[in-house]
Amino acid sequence: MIDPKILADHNITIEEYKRIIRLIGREPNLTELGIFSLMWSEHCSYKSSKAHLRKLPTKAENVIQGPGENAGVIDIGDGLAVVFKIESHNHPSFIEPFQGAATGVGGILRDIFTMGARPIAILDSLRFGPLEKSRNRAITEGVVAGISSYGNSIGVPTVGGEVYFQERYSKNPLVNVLCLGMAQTNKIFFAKAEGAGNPVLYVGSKTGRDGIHGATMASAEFGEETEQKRPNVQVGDPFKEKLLLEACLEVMDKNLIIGIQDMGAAGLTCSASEMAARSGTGIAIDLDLVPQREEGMTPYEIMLSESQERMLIVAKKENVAEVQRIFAKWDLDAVKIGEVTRGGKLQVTSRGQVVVDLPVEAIVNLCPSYRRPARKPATLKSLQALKLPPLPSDLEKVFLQVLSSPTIADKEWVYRQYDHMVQINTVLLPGADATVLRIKGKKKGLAVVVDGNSLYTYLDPRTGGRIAVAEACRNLACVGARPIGVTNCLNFGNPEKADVMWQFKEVIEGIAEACRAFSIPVTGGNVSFYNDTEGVSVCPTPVLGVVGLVEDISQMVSPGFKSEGDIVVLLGETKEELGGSEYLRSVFNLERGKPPAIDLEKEKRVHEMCLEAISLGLIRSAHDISEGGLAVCAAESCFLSPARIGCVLDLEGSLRADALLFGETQSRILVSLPSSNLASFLALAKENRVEAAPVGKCGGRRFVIRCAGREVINLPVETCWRTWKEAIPRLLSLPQD
Amino acid sequence: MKFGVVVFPGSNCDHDTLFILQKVLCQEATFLWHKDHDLGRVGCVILPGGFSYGDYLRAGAIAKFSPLIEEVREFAERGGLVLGICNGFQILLELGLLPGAMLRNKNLKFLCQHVHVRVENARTAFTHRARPGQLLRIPIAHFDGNYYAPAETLHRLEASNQVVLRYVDENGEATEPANVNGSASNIAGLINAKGNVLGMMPHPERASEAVLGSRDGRLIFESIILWR
Amino acid sequence: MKVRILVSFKESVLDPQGQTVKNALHTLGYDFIKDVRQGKVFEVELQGLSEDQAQKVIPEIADKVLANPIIEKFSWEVLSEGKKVSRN
Amino acid sequence: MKVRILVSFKESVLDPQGQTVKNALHTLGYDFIKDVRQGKVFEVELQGLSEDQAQKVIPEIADKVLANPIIEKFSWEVLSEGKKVSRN
Ligand SMILES: Nc1ncnc2c1ncn2[C@@H]1O[C@H](COP(=O)(O)OP(=O)(O)O)[C@@H](O)[C@H]1O
Ligand SMILES: [Mg+2]
Repeated sequence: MIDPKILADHNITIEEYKRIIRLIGREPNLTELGIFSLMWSEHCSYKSSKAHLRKLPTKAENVIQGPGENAGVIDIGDGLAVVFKIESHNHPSFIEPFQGAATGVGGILRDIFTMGARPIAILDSLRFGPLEKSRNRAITEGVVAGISSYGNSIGVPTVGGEVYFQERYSKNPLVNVLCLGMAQTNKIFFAKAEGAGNPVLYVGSKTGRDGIHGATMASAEFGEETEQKRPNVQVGDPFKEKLLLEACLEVMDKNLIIGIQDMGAAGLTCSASEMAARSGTGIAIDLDLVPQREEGMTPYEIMLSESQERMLIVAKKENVAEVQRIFAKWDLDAVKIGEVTRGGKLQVTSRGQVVVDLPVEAIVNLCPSYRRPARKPATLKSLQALKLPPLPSDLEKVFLQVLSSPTIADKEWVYRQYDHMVQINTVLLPGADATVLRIKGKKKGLAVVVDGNSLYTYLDPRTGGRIAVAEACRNLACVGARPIGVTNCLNFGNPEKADVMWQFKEVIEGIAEACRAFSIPVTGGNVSFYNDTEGVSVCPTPVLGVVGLVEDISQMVSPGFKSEGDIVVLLGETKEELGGSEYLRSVFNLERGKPPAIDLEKEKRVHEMCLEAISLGLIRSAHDISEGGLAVCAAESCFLSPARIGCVLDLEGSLRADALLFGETQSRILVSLPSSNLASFLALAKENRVEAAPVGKCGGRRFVIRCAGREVINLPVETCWRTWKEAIPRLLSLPQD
Repeated sequence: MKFGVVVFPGSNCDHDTLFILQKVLCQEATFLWHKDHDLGRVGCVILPGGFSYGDYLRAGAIAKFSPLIEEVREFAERGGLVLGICNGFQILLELGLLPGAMLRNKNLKFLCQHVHVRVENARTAFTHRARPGQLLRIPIAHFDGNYYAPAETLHRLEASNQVVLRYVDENGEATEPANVNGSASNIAGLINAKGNVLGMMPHPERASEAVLGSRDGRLIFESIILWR
Repeated sequence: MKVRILVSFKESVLDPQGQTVKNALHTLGYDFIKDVRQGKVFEVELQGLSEDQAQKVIPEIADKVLANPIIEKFSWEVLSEGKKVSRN
Repeated sequence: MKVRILVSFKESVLDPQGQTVKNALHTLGYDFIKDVRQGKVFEVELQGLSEDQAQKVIPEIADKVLANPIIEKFSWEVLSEGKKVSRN
C-alpha cells in the first residue's frame, strides 16, 4: 500500500524506505511511515549535519549536560546551574508572523523548564528583509508582537537580542529564540522513561490537528476538505503554558517524577520514542486515552500532531495521585495514557487495535547519516574582490546615513515591547553589549548575548563563524563577564546544494576553532536547513548565544560614557578593513570584499585585558567595536550615557578616513576612564600585549572626530541621537506600497 | 504589617512582590491562593502584576470571579488596605472597587520602560512617605494601561484628590508625550474615596533596590508599612 | 442552540484599533472606507436551553462577563440551524 | 452602506481565549455552555459604493487585511439601514 508517491509525500527516499524495512523486518503501515518521516526528517534526525556538528568542542569541567538533551546545563557554583538553548522558528514566522514567533517562544521555554529550570530570560535574534517594503514591515511588526505577547504573558523577561535587515531575508525571515533558565544542580530532570510499569502521563492542551506537516499529508485518508482545514501554524496559548510551567516545576521540585519531555516538533511520537530510547526501554500508549480537541482524529494524526503546550511525563507509580493533585491545582489534567515497557518498543493501540509496533532504537538512532557533497561556491572569489569607492567628501552626512541604517539604529522600538524587567533580575537593561542578570542573594551575576553577522559568513564562512563567537565573547568582556557556555542556531539553505553544505562545514569549523581558543563548551543548539525561497538561500546565518558569569555585579560596566573629562582609550589596533562592512552596505549598497580578519589569540588577550581592567576598577565604560566601526561605537557610548554627553576624538594613522571611522577591524574595545587611571591602564595593556591608545575625551554636547588632524565630524550629540533613535520607527511608518 | 500577595493563574509579578516585601523590606508576607476563601489576617492585600487568565477577554476580567476576590471585596469594604499593581489595578477596575476602565495603550503596543510619575496626593496610606509633588522614577510594563473614565467621573476624581499618581516628564510636567499610554488626565494611579484601595500601573516592586536602578518604588511600600 | 454575541466600544469611547485599520485601508487605496469600528464576537453553543431561557441568560452573561459596561456595549442574535445570515 | 465583517479562527485552530472564557463561565455555574469561540468583528462604513461593488471589494479587504487565511476565516453581511438583525 506504500507507493512511491506516498514516500515522496513523506520525504522519504527509496533507500531510506528499504532501510526501514530492513530495520523492522516488514513494511511499515501508514502511521508507522508517518512516524519515520517525522523522526528521520532533517529537523529531528540531523542527518545532514550530525557528522559536522561532532567537530564542536562540548567538554569542559563545568558542563553538567552537553548536546543531546532538551537543553545544555552548566554548573555555576553554589549548587546552581544555568540551562539554556536556542531554537529557530523561521518558516512559521513567515507564514503567520505573530503566531509563528509566539509559538517559537513557547517551544524554547518548554525545552528549558522540562529540565527542572525556571526560565529567567529570553533573547531573540531576528533577520528581516528591508523595511522599505510593507510586507517586510508587516513581518517585523508581527514577529516582535508575537514574541512580546508570549514572553510577556508568561512572565519571562525578553532581555536582549539582535535584528538585522537584508534583502535575502525578505522571503525567508529568521526568528531564533534563546531561553536561559536556572536550576538547582541536584534537581535537574532528563527525558527519561525508566522503570517498566511506570505510568506515562499526558499533561497540557488537548491534541488537535495542528501542525501536521503538509509534506507528510497526502494520502487516501484525507480529502481536500480536511487538507484545507489543517493549518501548518499553531496558535500559542501562553496562559496554558504558564500553568504548565508552574505545575511542572512543582512536581519536579517535590521529586515526584522520573522523566519529562515536551511535545514540540514531532509531538507525541518524538517525546515517547526519545524518552524510551534514552533509557533503553519501551513505551506503550493507548490513543483512546489521549485528550483530543477534535473529533474523529486518526492514529496518524494524533501521533503526528504538533499541538502546543503539551508535555509527556513518566511518573513514579506511587506518586501519580499526588502529581495529578498538583496539576489539578493549576487547572490542568494529568492523564495516564500508557506505561513504560521492557523490550524497547513503541507500541500504540487505538480502539483495541495495535497501530504502531516499532523498535524505538530504529526510530530515534538508526536514521542514516549523510555526508553530503560540499563545494566552495564559484562566485565567492569575485564576491571577495573589492574595489573601494572613492572617499566621500562629506563624511558627516555619511556618518548620519550609517547611524540611520536599521541594522545599526536604536532597537528600542523592539525591546520596549518586551517586558525585560519582570522577575526583577535585569540589572543591565537591553541596549548594552550584553544583558546582565543578578542572581538574587548572590554577589555574582549572569551575562547573556546573541550575535551573528551573516554578511561576514556569506563572504567568508569560516572567518564569519569565528567572528560570531569572538564578538559574542567580546560583548561579554565589555560588561565584565567571562564566557561559560555556548549554544548556537545554524540557519542555512538547502543542504542538498553543495555550496550550502560547504558554507555549513566552514562555519562550523570556524565556530569550533573559536570555541576552542576561548575554551568554552558548546552545550547544544539547533540547525535550520532549507531556508530557501524560490531557489535563493538566505545568507549562511549562524547565531551564537553565549552565557557568561560576572564575578561581582557591583563591578559590572556598561557602554555609556559616564563623566565629563574622562579619557577615551581604544584597545586594539585599526586596519584598513572595509570589506563586508555596514558602511559599504548602507552607503554604497556594496555587499562584498573580505570580512575583517581575526586573530583569536589576540582577541583573547583583549578580552582578558578588559576583564582585568574591570576587576581592578580602572574603567568606567566599555563598548565593543562592531558594525559601523569606531565612529558608531563612540556615538553609541554618548547615546547610552545617562546625560548623553559628547566626546572629542583624534584618530591617528595613515588609513583612509572612512576606514578609521567605519572599518570593522576585530578585537577592538572603546573604553573610558578617569585620567587618574590612565597610567595604570596603559601599563596593564602593555603587560597583556594589547595596543592601547588614548584617542580623546568625553564631555560637552557635541560629537567630534578628527582624522589625522582634520575634523571630519562635528555634530550636536542630539542630532546624531535623533537620527539613530528615530530610524526604525520612521521606516515602520512609511505608507503601504 | 502583614502582607498578602494574591496569586491568580497567570500572575507573574507575585514572586517579585513577595521578594521585595520579605527580603528587601523585611516584612511578614505570604502568598494568598485565588481558590481559597481566607485572607489569613493580613493587614494589606496586594494584587500583583501579570496576566491573570492570560488577560484573555479583557485584562483582569476573569480574575474578578475568583473565590478569594469576594474576601478581598469585603476586606476593602471593612477598610483594609488593598494595593493593585498593573494587572492588579486592572482587576480593581473590573471589580468596581475603583472607577473607570483600561483601554489599549494609545500606540497599540506593549510598553516596558521607566516613566516618571508625580505624587499628586501625599496624604494617603500608600504615599504619605513622599513629598507632595515628588517625582518617582518607576517602570511600567503593560498593554492596557490607557485609563478611561467618563468626564463626570474624572471631575469627581480630581475634585476629591483621588488621582494619586500622574505621568509626567523628567521636569515634572504632565505633558502629552509623557503620557505614554494615553491615559485620561495622565492618570497613573488612583485611590478610592475611602482612601484604602489604590491602583497603580507602574511597578513599585521593580524600583525598590539600588541594583535595579531606582529605589523610588519603596516609598509606596514604606508608606503602607508606616501607616498609623 | 448557537448564539452570537457582539461586543464593541460605546460610541463615546475612542477605538484606536479601528482607526488603525481604517488608516491601513486608506493607504492601500480603499478611500471609500469612511469608518471602521473593531469589536469582539463570541459564538456560543448552548445545550439544553430553550430560546426563552436564552433570552434571559445571554444578556446576563454578556453584561456580567463578556462586556465591560463602562466602555462597551453588546448585542446578540440566535444563529438558527438552517439560516444563512452571512456569506463567505 | 455599513457592513459587518466577522473574523475568527478556523474550526481546527485552537482558540485559547474562547476556551478560557468557556471555563470561566462554567465556574460561574453556566454549565449549559458547550463551546465558546472568540473572534473579531469589524463594522465598516462605506461611502459611494454600490452593493455590487461591495460584494467584490469586501472579501478582498477581509482576505488581505483583516484576516490571515492560514489560520482565520471570515464572513460578512450588509447592515441595511432599517433592518434590525440583532437586538440588544
Ligand atoms: N530583537 C531584539 N530583542 C531585544 N533586544 C534587542 C533586540 N535587538 C537588539 N536589542 C538590544 O539592543 C542593543 C543593541 O543591539 P545591537 O545594535 O545588535 O548591538 P551590538 O552591535 O552592540 O551587538 C542590545 O542591547 C540588544 O540586546
Ligand atoms: Mg550586534
